[in-house]
Parts: sequence; C-alpha cells; structure tokens
Amino acid sequence: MQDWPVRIGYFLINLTIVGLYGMLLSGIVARTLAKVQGRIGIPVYQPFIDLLKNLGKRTAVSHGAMFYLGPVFRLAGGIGTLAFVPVLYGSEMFSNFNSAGDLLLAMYFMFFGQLGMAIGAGESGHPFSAIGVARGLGQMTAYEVPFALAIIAIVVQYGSLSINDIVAAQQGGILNWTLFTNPLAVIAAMIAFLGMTGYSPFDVTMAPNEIPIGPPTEYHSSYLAMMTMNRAVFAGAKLILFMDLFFGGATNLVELVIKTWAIYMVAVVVGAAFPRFRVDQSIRFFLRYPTLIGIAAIGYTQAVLLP
Amino acid sequence: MFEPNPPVDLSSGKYLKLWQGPQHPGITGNMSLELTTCGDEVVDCKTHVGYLHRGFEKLMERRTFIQNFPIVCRIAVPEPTFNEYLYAAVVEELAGIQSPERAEWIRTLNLELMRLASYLMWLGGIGAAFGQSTVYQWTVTHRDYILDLFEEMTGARVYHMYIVPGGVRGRLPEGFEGRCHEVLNRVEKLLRDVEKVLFNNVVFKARTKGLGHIPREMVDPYGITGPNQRAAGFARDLRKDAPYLVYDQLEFDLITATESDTYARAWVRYQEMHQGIRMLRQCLDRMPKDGPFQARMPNVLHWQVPAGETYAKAECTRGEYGYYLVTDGSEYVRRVHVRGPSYTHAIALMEKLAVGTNIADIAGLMVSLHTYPPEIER
Amino acid sequence: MDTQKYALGPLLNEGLSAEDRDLFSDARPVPYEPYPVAVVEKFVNWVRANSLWLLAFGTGCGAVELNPLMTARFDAYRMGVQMRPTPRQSSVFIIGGYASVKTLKRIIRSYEQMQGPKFVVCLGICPINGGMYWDSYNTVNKFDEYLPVDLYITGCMPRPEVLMAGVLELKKKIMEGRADGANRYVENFDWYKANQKRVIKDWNMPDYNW
Amino acid sequence: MANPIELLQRFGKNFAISEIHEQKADLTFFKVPKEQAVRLLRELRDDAGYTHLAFLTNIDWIEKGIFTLTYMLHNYDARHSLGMHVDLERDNAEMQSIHGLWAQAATYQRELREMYGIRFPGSPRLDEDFCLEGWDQIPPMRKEFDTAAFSLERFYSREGRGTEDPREHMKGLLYPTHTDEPSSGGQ
Repeated sequence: MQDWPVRIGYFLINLTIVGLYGMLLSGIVARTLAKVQGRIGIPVYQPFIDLLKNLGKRTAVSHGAMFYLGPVFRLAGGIGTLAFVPVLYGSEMFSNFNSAGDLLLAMYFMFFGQLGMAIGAGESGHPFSAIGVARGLGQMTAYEVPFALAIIAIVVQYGSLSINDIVAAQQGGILNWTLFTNPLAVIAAMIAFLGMTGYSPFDVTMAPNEIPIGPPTEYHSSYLAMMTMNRAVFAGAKLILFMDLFFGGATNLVELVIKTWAIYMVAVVVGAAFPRFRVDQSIRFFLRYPTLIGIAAIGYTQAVLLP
Repeated sequence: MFEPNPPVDLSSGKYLKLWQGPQHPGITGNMSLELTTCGDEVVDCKTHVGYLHRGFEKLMERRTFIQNFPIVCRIAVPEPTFNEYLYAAVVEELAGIQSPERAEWIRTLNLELMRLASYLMWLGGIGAAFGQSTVYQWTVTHRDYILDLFEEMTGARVYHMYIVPGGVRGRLPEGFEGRCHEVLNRVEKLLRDVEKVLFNNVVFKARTKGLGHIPREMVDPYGITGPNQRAAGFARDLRKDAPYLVYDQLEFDLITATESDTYARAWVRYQEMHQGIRMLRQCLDRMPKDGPFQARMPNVLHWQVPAGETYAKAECTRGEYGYYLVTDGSEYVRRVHVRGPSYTHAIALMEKLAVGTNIADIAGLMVSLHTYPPEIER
Repeated sequence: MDTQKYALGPLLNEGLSAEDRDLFSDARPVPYEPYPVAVVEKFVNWVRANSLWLLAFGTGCGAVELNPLMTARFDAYRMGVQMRPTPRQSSVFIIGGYASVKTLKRIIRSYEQMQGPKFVVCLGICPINGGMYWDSYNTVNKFDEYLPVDLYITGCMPRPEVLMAGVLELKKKIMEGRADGANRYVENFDWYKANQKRVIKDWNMPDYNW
Repeated sequence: MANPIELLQRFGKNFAISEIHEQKADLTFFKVPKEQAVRLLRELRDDAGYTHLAFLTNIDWIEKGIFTLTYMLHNYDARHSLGMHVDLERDNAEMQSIHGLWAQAATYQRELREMYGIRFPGSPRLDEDFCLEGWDQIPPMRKEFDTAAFSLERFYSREGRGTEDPREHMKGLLYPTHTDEPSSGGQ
C-alpha cells in the first residue's frame, strides 16, 4: 500500500466530499419534506448558510470541559465511521483506511459519537438534555440489536469482516446485491436505519414538541455548528456503509449519489407520513419484529446460503 | 371534588422538577406546566397561567357598551367571534334589542366558520404534538383559506369585530356563497386525507388510545364541557340543548364517543368538523338573501342599558363559553365575567390527568383537552 | 468602544438568595465587536441576515399569525427563517403583541439567554404604545424601555404579508449593520435594568441571565 | 322535573331564599345568606340535579359596601341554570370554600382571592399567585382601583399619544351648534 501521508490526504478529500454531500442532502431532504407538506421549503444551500451563521455566533456560556468536548467526540464519531468505510469500490483514492476488520471499527464509531454526545449534553445541566440523552441511548441500544443481527448475518454470508470484501462479493450484477441474496438481513437493517436517521416515528430523542430539542438544547454557536457538520458527515458515512453492505457499493460518484439518495429517501418518506413513537414503544418495536427478522436472517444465511 | 395529588419529597433525589413552558413549543399558547417527574413518569403537575392576563374584565368596566365591542374579540385569539356573539347576546338581552333574522343566519355562518377554522388549527396541533408535522402544515394552510373568507366577509383575518350588538356589521359580499362552498369542498377533501394519515395510523393509535382517560363520574365534579365531555359519552351540546341563533333550524348530529381517551376526543372533534361543514352548507343555502342585517339601535354614544343581569352561553370548540353581564343602569358595564371552558380543563383537569403519564405525552394530552390560556386569565 | 463604561463592577444579583447567588455569573455582558476586516464583517452580516432563527415563544396573541407564516401559504422557510425551540440557538426574538408583566420577566430571561448577535422584532401595536390595553394594569406600554427593539411591525393583528415584509426589512437592517439592539442593551445596561426592576416587583432572578 | 320556582320554594322551607328573579326561561337568580350558601349548593347538586358549576364570580357594589358572589349552577336534565347570589361584607370578605363540591372551584377561589381579596379558608393553593406576579397594590378588580391611572403612572405612555373621547368627538362632528342639555340616552 501507499505511504500514510497520501492516504491521509485522500481521506481528507473524502471527508470534504462526503461532508459537503451530507450538507446538501440535508437541504434536499428538507425540500422534499416541504413538498410533502405542500410548501416550497428552504433553499438547498440553506444548511451551509446556517452552518456559517452558527460559526459566526458568539458564545458566553460555560458548562465545563465535557460540554465543549461533547461535540468534539460526536464529530470524532462521524469522522471515525467514515474513516473505515470505503466510499467507492475499486478506487485507490476513495478507499479510506479499510482493513481486515473495518466493519467492526465502523460499528464501534457509530456508537462512540452518541456516547460522547451523551456525556457532553449531560454536562450542560439542562433537564431536557438529560431526558433526551436517556431516550437517545435507550433507543440506540434497541435499534442496534436488529442492526447487529443483520451485520452478523451478512458477515456469516460473506465470510469476511472487511467491508471491501463484502462489496467485492456483490459485484457483477444487480442480483448479487445483498438486497436480493439476503433480503431478510436488509429488511432488519433498513428498519434499524430508520431509527438511526432520527426521523419520525423514531425522533423521540429530539422531539421538538416534548423536550425542545433534546440533547443539543444548550448547544449553540460553533458547538452547534460542529454538530451540524457531524450530522452531515455521519449521515454520509452511514449511507455509504449501508450502500456498501446491502446495495452493492458504488464504483463511481454518480452511482454513489443515486444510491445513497434513494436509501435516505426511505427514511424521509416514512418520516413524512408517521407520528412519533414514545421511547418505550420504539424500544419495544425494535426488539420485536426487526429483531425476529434479524434472527431469521442469520438462520436463513446458515441454512440456505451457506451449504 | 378536589383531591390533591399525593405529596412528593423533592429532596429525596428521586424526582426531577421540569418546567414545560412558557417558552416551550409543546405548550398551547403562553402558559406553563410545572411537572415533577420520576424517571419518565409525571408524579405531579401544576398549571401556571397569567402570562396573558390583561385584565379584560376591569378594562370593560371603564368603557361604554359600544367601546367594549372592539375589545371583546381579543380575549381569545383562535375564536374571537364567540366573544363577539356572546357579548352582543348579553347586551341585546338586557337592552331589549332583537337582532333581525338575517343577522342571526349570518352570525351562525360566522360562528360555524370560526369553529371549523379553530378545529383545523387544533387538528394540526394534535398532529404536531405527536410528531406528525405534515398534518399540521396541511391543516393550518387550509385554515388560511377560511381566514380569507373571513377577510372577505368582515375585512379582517383574525379579529373580525363583525358581530355587533344589534346585528352584524355588513352583508355578505357578492358571490360569497360560491367561494365558501369551494373552500368547504377543499376542507372536506383535506379531512379525508387527514383521516387516512392520522386517524388510521398505527403509531397515532398506539400513542393516543388509553391516554388521558376521563372517567364518566369525573365530568360533572370537574365542570368538563364540550367535546371532552361528549367523548366521555354525554350527549350534551348547547346547540341542541339550548338552541341559540338558528341552530334549531339546522340539521346536525350530536357526536359522542365512549372511550374518553385522547383518540376518542380527537375523533369526536374530527366528526364535528364534518357536522360543521354540513351546517355551513345548510346556512349558505337557506339563508335569507335580503332584509335588514341590523336592528335599530339607540344612540350608542349615550347608550344606557337598564339594570339587570344575565348569562348567555354558546358551544364553542372547547366547550361552554359564557358571558355573565351585570348592569346598573349607567352607561358602563357593572361587571362582566367571561366563562372560558379552558378554565377547568387546563387547571383542575389537567393537573389530575397528567399524573401517571409519560413526559412525552404531556404535550399531546394538553392539546387533546384543547385548552387555550387567554380565556383562563383574560 | 468606551471600556470604562463596562468596568462598573460585578452584578450584585440581589434578587437571588445567598446560596443561589454563586450559581450564577456576576459578569457584565460585553458588546459585540465586529470583525476587524470590513469584508468579513459584511459577509458575516449577510450570512446572519439569511439565516434567521426565531425563538418559538408565543408571548402574546400575535403568535397566532406565526402559524400561517411558517406553513404552506406563506412559507417563510424560503427566506431562511426557521423556528428554534431553544433560546440558545435562536437569533431573533419575536414579541407577539402585548407583554404582561409576568411574561416580561420570562421574555427578559429568554432574551438574555440568547447568544449574540440577536435581534428583537415587536409585532402589533401593543408593544409600541399599549394599543388596546393602554390602560391595563398588567401590560407594559412601551416595550423598548425594557428591551432594545430592532424592528416594529405594527397592526392589530399584523398580517403574514406584513410579517414577511418585516423579515425582509430586518434582513436589510442586519446586512447594513444597523440592527445593533443587543449592543444598545449592553451599553445602557443599567438603564434597562432599572426600568425592568421598576415594573417587575418580585425580582428573583439573576441580573444577567447567561 | 319541577318548575325552578317551585323548586326554590320547596328549598325555601329550610333556607332563607329571597329575591327570586326569573331572567329568562332557563335562568333564574336568587339570593341566600352567607351561612346557608354552601349547604344549599350541596343540596342543589345532590338532590336537585344542578350538577354543573359554570362559574363562580363576584360583583363589587362599592356604594353599598358589599360583594355579591354569584354561583352559576346548571342542571343538564332540566336544561336550566340557577344563579345564586351571596352577599359578603366588603371589608375583610370571607366565604366558605366549595372546593370539596367542585374541583374547579378552587381555581375560581384563587382568582377571587387575588382579584378582590376575598378569603376562602381551606381552599388549596389559595395564596399562590394566579395571574399577577409581585402585585403590590390593592387587588385590581376592586372598584376603587383605577387601572388607567395606575397604568399611566407605572407604564407611562409614549409622548404624543392623544386620546379622544368618542362622545365629544362625534358631538362636534354631527352637531357643531348643539349645546348640552340634561338628557339621558335615547336618540
């Protein structure tokens, strides 16, 4: 392989592209939701303006060191997830730091950001933050179960923990995608994905009418901007991970954009049409059918795909 | 009867004090709930009102009868016309003025349009409270079409100042009936959509069924009126029981439910919107097209109403809205008391129902009682 | 800027009880200093003007017209306006009509919690001169005695179109750097505080609420 | 269901009911002494079907030196309302609490305590602020409290605000040559 400075340079390029794409995507999504609601909606570049505005805002509040570190951890989680997810298959430049066990690392980082956020938001001392954190962590634990089961199923199926290997195995035609070879795992993972994106019905963490707006209640100015950046990077990384694992990866940027956009739209369309679950209901929901589907996916992989 | 909630020991460290409001998007209007929570469960709730207190009753005592007319509508923002009508009704009753028949029809039309607009806002509110902001966007937009009708009819979107003592302030504009029918058709189509998206939605059902159950025997001791009462199975509606205006000539059904939970209350209100549209169509078709729309009035600048007292009430979207007027024969009101249905719904009832619910359900519960603070504190 | 003005010593926080007093900051607010490079400041002002986050606090009846403003009929989202539920993240405070004394207290707390640069827009005629409630014992008549106001939108009730025009006007003011209410508040801090304490009789909150 | 007048006459055997006045078909007012009021309310609620308390309010008759409480009851079956008046002394007014009969009465009593200074011993949260906060004047709804003077003194208006009396204005406009003569109302 190449030497590290070049790889880090490539990764920074990836990060910029995915970050910008993520920001743009949030603008597009807001516009799509607005269309459902009969509105025109924000300009697509509005998230960039908001980000710059937040960066330029002043702060006069101090809640202690962990409060400042919360968004840093969060951003680290987003960047970390992206670092181990190959963006384009077969491209030297867009392969990031993928290695033999990068799937586990990516999953770990997806957790890590949330935990960092939880500590930071807890430090802010706002009761709504604390409630939001408790809800967020509870819900995350719940949706990680079907997600982990789906991952186990495809790891068993492909016999590898490397995302690159998994993408490689899906090449050569649409029917080689996990979506068609192991649909149960994809269903379980996509339901978990609804929970991850935080749209209705699983937006109880940020529920603006109950606990205005949950963990980031006290975050403002550049901390909020950092979290917005993380949202963009993290959303991009998650989408790319899902695309790599279940929808055959992408070999060029156009394919990447189409596939990730389509995956995101699933969450958006569901989000536009559903009210929100209470946290106990959403935990119960995730631990019921999606978990069963996940277990069935492992059984299906073992019994049907492997022999 | 008043039963205080069990006391909690805040210093034990088991409880968290939480303020919902006044700066909180999940609260109806400008009021606040002081919640004591244990985990996610609410163990005590206290309502705080008075953020919108303007002292209306005091202001009305130092204004003449006609000067009161433009300020009464400002008591309740979502339904100003009920205030106008009731103020006109009590003054007319004590002054012995009979408003002409055409004015009565126009008033009914005005009130029912207002009811529909208020319900649309409420429907959006309950959607938003449970996280369905699409419904909120749809309904508030359609409410705006009704506000357009109001603007055409009265010249104002929100505060109409249209129903004056003695009649109404003007006749209906040319071609109003056609445009009104058009808007009604649109609203009806929207309601069908909302039924699919909201009332048939499994998540909405999961959230609202069983939430905030009001037992039948609690209704009278807590003074619960309106749809909250009808959802508990009481077939009581002032429009049927004590018909005012021309409600005795209109055909409409009384909607009741038995479950008495948030879903039942929402469903009752949803059905009442359909009844409202039915009534509006009858109004438009059967309304007298000519004739006077204002009774002959004394010189309002020297208007002295004979001494007396009376109480008039009307069925507004939230329940029994009433005006109690006492006069002493002078040019000024002696005492006026505004009875808003939220008075008991938002305070005594809410404090009772909130206990034992999840924090996440407080906003939805609050909206499902359809409370509005200005009519509490006035 | 005249630094002498702000070196008036720490805030006393006399409204708080002794044990609460050290929970709150006693530092005086400082004015917003523009960026030294004019172009940067100009760009930042443009960004601020195009991302107006309103605080979702319906303080009076004017709040009822914010619903149509933010929904499909008028859709102020197009202009970069958004509702934010927490004062920390919002930059525009819309005073929805009359302010009763009890609400004024909450308005001041929320306003001071907002992080600068921040702007105040008053809706309706009541905050200007009392309006319909000029003789009410519980509503303030001149709102700008208590908080600095950047823009008044008059009418009762102001229509959503007027609100939109107001938003555009506010944008213009911000871009020209004339919306400096927050700085006026800091510079005349003692005057504003004295006015606030004159009408709020049970002052039981910190003198400046970070 | 008995005619409300007959009903009141029946109750009149045990209670000193006076000043019965039928305002309209479904609304009758009457007066009872302060000591019997709560007992009568309980009997009306339990025996006569007047189960709904619409409101409880107070009228300030400053020239007579009394407060008149009005309890508005409603009977859903008979579709009839009863307005019960109770006179109180204006100074140190005190009345028995009815929060044991209707839950919302506690709120009305809190309001009356704040707005008129009427005491209702035993009523829950009676002394908490209801609408006002940090109020340092006499209760604002009492007739001797002048809200306009207070407002001008505390919240003074912006300079340049003019007030026009509509009566004087219209008189000048319509009858520029008219001279005042003592007439009361009418055209």
